[in-house]
Amino acid sequence: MKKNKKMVLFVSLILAFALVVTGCTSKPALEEAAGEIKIAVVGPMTGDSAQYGQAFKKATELLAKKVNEAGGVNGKKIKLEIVDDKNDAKEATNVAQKLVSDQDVIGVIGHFSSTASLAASPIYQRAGLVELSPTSSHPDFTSQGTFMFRNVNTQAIEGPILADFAVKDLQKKNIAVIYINNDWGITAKDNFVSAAEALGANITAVESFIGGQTKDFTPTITKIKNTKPDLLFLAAMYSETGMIAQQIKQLDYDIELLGTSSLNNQQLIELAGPAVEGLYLTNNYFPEDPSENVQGFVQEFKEAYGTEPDQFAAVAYDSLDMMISALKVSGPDRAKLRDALAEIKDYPGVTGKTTFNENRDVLKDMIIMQIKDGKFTLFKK
Amino acid sequence: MILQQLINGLTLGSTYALTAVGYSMVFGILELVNFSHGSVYMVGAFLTLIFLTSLKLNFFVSFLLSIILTGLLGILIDKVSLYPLRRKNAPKVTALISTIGVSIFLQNLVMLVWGSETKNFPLVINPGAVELMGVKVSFLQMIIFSMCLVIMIGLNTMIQKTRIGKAMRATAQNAEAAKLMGIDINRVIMITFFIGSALASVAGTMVGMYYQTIDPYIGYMAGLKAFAAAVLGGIGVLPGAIIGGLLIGVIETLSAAYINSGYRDAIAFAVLVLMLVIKPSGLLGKQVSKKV
Amino acid sequence: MKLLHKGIDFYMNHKKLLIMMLLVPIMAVPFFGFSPYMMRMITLSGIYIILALSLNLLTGFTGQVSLGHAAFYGIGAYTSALLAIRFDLSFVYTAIAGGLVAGFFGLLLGLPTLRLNGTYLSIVTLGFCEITRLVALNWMDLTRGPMGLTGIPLPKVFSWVIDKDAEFFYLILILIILTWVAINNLIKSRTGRALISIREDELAAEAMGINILKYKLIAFTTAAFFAGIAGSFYAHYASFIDPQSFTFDESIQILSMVILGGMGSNLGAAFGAVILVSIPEMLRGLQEYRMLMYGAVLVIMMLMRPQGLLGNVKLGDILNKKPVNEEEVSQDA
Amino acid sequence: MHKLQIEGLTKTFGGLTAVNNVAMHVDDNEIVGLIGPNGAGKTTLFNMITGLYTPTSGQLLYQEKDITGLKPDKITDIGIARTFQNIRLFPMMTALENVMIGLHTRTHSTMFDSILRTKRHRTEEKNNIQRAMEILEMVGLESKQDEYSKNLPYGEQRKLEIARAMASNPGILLLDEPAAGMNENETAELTGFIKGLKGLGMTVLVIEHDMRLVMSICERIYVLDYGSKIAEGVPKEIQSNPQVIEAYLGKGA
Repeated sequence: MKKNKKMVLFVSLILAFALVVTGCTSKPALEEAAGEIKIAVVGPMTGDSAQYGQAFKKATELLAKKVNEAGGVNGKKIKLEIVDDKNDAKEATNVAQKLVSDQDVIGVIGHFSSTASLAASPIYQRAGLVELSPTSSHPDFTSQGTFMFRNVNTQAIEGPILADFAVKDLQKKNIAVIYINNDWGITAKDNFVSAAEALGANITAVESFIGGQTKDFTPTITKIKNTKPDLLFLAAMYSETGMIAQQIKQLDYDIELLGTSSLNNQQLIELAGPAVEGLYLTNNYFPEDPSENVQGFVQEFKEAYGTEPDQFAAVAYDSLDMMISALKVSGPDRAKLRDALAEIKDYPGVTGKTTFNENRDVLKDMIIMQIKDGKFTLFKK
Repeated sequence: MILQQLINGLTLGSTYALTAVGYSMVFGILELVNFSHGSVYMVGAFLTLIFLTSLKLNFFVSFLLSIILTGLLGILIDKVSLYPLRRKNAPKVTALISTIGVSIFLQNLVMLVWGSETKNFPLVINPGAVELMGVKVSFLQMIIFSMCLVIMIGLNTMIQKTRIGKAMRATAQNAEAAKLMGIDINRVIMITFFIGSALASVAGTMVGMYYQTIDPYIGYMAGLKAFAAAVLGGIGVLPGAIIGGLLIGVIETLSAAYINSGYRDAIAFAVLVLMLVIKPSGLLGKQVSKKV
Repeated sequence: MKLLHKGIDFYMNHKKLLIMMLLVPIMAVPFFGFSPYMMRMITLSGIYIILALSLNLLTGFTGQVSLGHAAFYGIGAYTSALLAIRFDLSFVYTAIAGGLVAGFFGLLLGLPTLRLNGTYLSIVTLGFCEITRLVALNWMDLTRGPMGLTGIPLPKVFSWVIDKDAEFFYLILILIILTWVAINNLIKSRTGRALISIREDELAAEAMGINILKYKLIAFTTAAFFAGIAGSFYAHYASFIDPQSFTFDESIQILSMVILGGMGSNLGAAFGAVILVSIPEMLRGLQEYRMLMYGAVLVIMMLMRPQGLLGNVKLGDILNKKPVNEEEVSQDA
Repeated sequence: MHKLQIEGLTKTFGGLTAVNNVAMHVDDNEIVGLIGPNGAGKTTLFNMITGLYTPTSGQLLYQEKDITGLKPDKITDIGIARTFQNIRLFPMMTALENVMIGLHTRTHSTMFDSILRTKRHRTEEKNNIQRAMEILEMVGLESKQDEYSKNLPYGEQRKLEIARAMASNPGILLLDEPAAGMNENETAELTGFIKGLKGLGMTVLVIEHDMRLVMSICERIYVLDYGSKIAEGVPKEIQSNPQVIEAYLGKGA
């Protein structure tokens, strides 16, 4: 009999737990009457990419608070729903289904990786809900449907800029490549390699690694060293770039490094310090930019969280701000929001002037930066 | 290049071996596949780092504190998530799932407390290097490698010679009989967990220092590889864990260097599977004959 | 009390009828007005029910702990996705092909198992799972690697294209029933008894004339076959698959379902699947605390019922007709 | 022709010789005993006959067919079934299911028959249950058919193990210390039961320490000591054989 009691206890515990949790999550729906506009911010809040999702969260919450304090959008408050997709395709589709089912959700900022964004896109498209990804640069993403927007240059744009800089400005002829084996890394590598080869560069080695899994890069570096390149192009996130740079140094190898805008993060310098000294990267957001909106954003962010906002925070901030300015025109209506968003021209964001083209892609000006004396410094506009 | 790659492989292998030794020991005594070991390893590395950077303690003090705290964490994990199951005589897979739960919990706890971004692990030991026949070998590599050997020999001596070691062996062979002989099984298990986890902290710290970076997810692959290394060498056999670790490290490095860097883990696992098919109880494991 | 006894007797005597009656409300699920999100969760649970049922055959009934079930799930998914994309085949064929290819790999993985036991078997299945994922990740020409396969067509059952939530629901329901009946029939037969006897005492089973290799291979192949079918459904349902969906974590998830439900209980495996699909969804509101809670819940569940929800419990036993002694519920897997 | 014939059978483990050049035979419908002090190699001999161990050298013939080195399941199929010294039932299977496992080699429905519930499966299953119940009745366990075997008392577990072995309809039944752990009443009952098996036309080879049981049921007895055969003969001869007495009681007794 004692056992039965335990079983009953167990089942009721689960039920109670479920109730509490569902109770928690459904509460906001009750407040709906107050005239709120619900926008979902989706990204990896847990898992090995959680720092990027957290950047989304911090930046958008900061902006929502500011907008609400200033009276909201046409008198309505912005209500953010922060959702975790673990940067996993399956979770992303679950989240998308959940969000499209909630009629109060007017727009979605997310997802983080192209994989997640791509997986979720058919669901948003079918439901007619805007999916504005601050970071998905896979060329196929926005061609999934008319409700897909992105606020980042595709690799088709960034790759040639980088190749041009490497071959023409730095005068490098022999280039090796290390890329992260995900959809972003592959497109970044492909675009860079084809542009560089077209400019007459010789690609000496192309090596991949698996994000979150590979921690030891010594065999790859040793192999590359043997092909004698004079520049190493890294299509990687800042954390792995830090590791690669450290290990290059440890192997006593001296080579110039070039990376993408994904490296624009103070963390990289904290992580690898002298090992990334001299690294070149493209960028469209520069915290030291003296312009008013950038400094305003950086100040607010520092006050709220005590750290400098990185590329991911900046681009998420811009994305939400663009959505809000579109909402001012369209009102809380999913389809109208899409149309208003598509109309946005020359929006003055902290990540540069932004216009959506007919494919709902953006073309942002890119600058070249270099890490010098432990700081990101402007190298070429 | 092959020599340099071998050195790379041996170093990578010794990081696996370092983790695998503790793993193998816990398994040897409890016959428990402890999936939380990887997370404990990660926690160990984080603790050292936090003492070192946030509390600005001396490296050796930080290291020692981390070893002790991580050891205690091991005991806590056992008391909370495994002891109740042992008492109920639950099937072993239940314990396996329980340790997976602990692993997920620890990983996310660390992420919540210290953030999920990759962190710099300062280089406290001067990383000089010597050059032999055109191959660079850093002192750090040598320290890691000798650490492996010292720990293995130390543990082996302890298990063979000391009283607690004998109690451990008795428990490993037959817990019931050991209990009847007056051995305090729970104490033995507690000490086993303490040592195993403390070693995980040593491994985590050394590996963190070698790569100069750590993040809350380093335990995942390290745990799997340590598991693989321990099994390859013959689980429960300490020298086996070292050989298994080194072998996996070298195979992985050579596959990355000469075959395809994308397939490096796949090849390492394929070799593991193949070796187990040929020698089912691991390289140094004893073939257990059927008891009738 | 007496009434309860009678109730249980009634259940035991009319089990089939009652299960049929239970099917009626389940059949009516699409008419309950659930949101598309709920329907998605229900359908996903359905996929995991098939996965848990199939792993239960291998782990729960035959006692072979596999950490690589996601590999078969993935192989099934990739096989049918490729067949559907390249040859536009009907779901009937892609599902069978997915099952057969997965079954073939199950057979291959099963071969070394005669010589391997316990932990050694687990690490081989784990290795197999990792190898499968890494091949899917690197074999760009076939799988498009990390880009995944997009645009997998909706499932067609002959000329009927399935595109509504309700239709997906009925399709997965049919697959669950087929899997359940097949596995249940298999278990309650000469073959099934042989499988269980291997779990109970491999040596005694061999001495009683059971060809261990043959029956382990049957278990591996059948389990892989049904996992492949689940993968096939998932590919068509999600219309996008990538190697990240079939990781070692996924294997662990499926194994947890079987253990949580209670090894060797089909109903338990189904419950385990539903619970472990629902919990992360219910916890979604916790944002970054979600996985922390999930880990804790996993441990608590194991501690509270080490033998699983329905493990080693026959409904007739519940009213201490035949008390199952907790101390005795030890069978090493 | 002997039913089971063993010639020069030897098994060594490392440097240790567990069974040394043993020759023996069992004839049809005979009850033969195998005795010897602990560690004499009796169970090792059983393990070789049933295929669990491969002999280091020597030959095993069953009905003049060479069965040396065959796999255990093959040997059961051919007609040799056994019980274990330390009962090895299937604990989480019912008594009936345990006996039905014994029927495994005598039935033939495949996994497809089971999944599709073909006629072959259904008729075979019906016959199986009937046959298994008959066997349970023979050992007096018919009322315990639905009990998990682990919940049965010790004596009944022993009986169930014999029933399971009998279910495979063996040409020869090997019993490894069937009376171990039984009280006097149970042993007496067992003695009667084994005698009854002879009446059913069965052939039995039994290892047993209970001398009273051995002497009362066995027609012939083999004695092993330190792996070697030291005596054979009818019970009377064995009882008076000085070598046997020495082996059991030690030198100088």
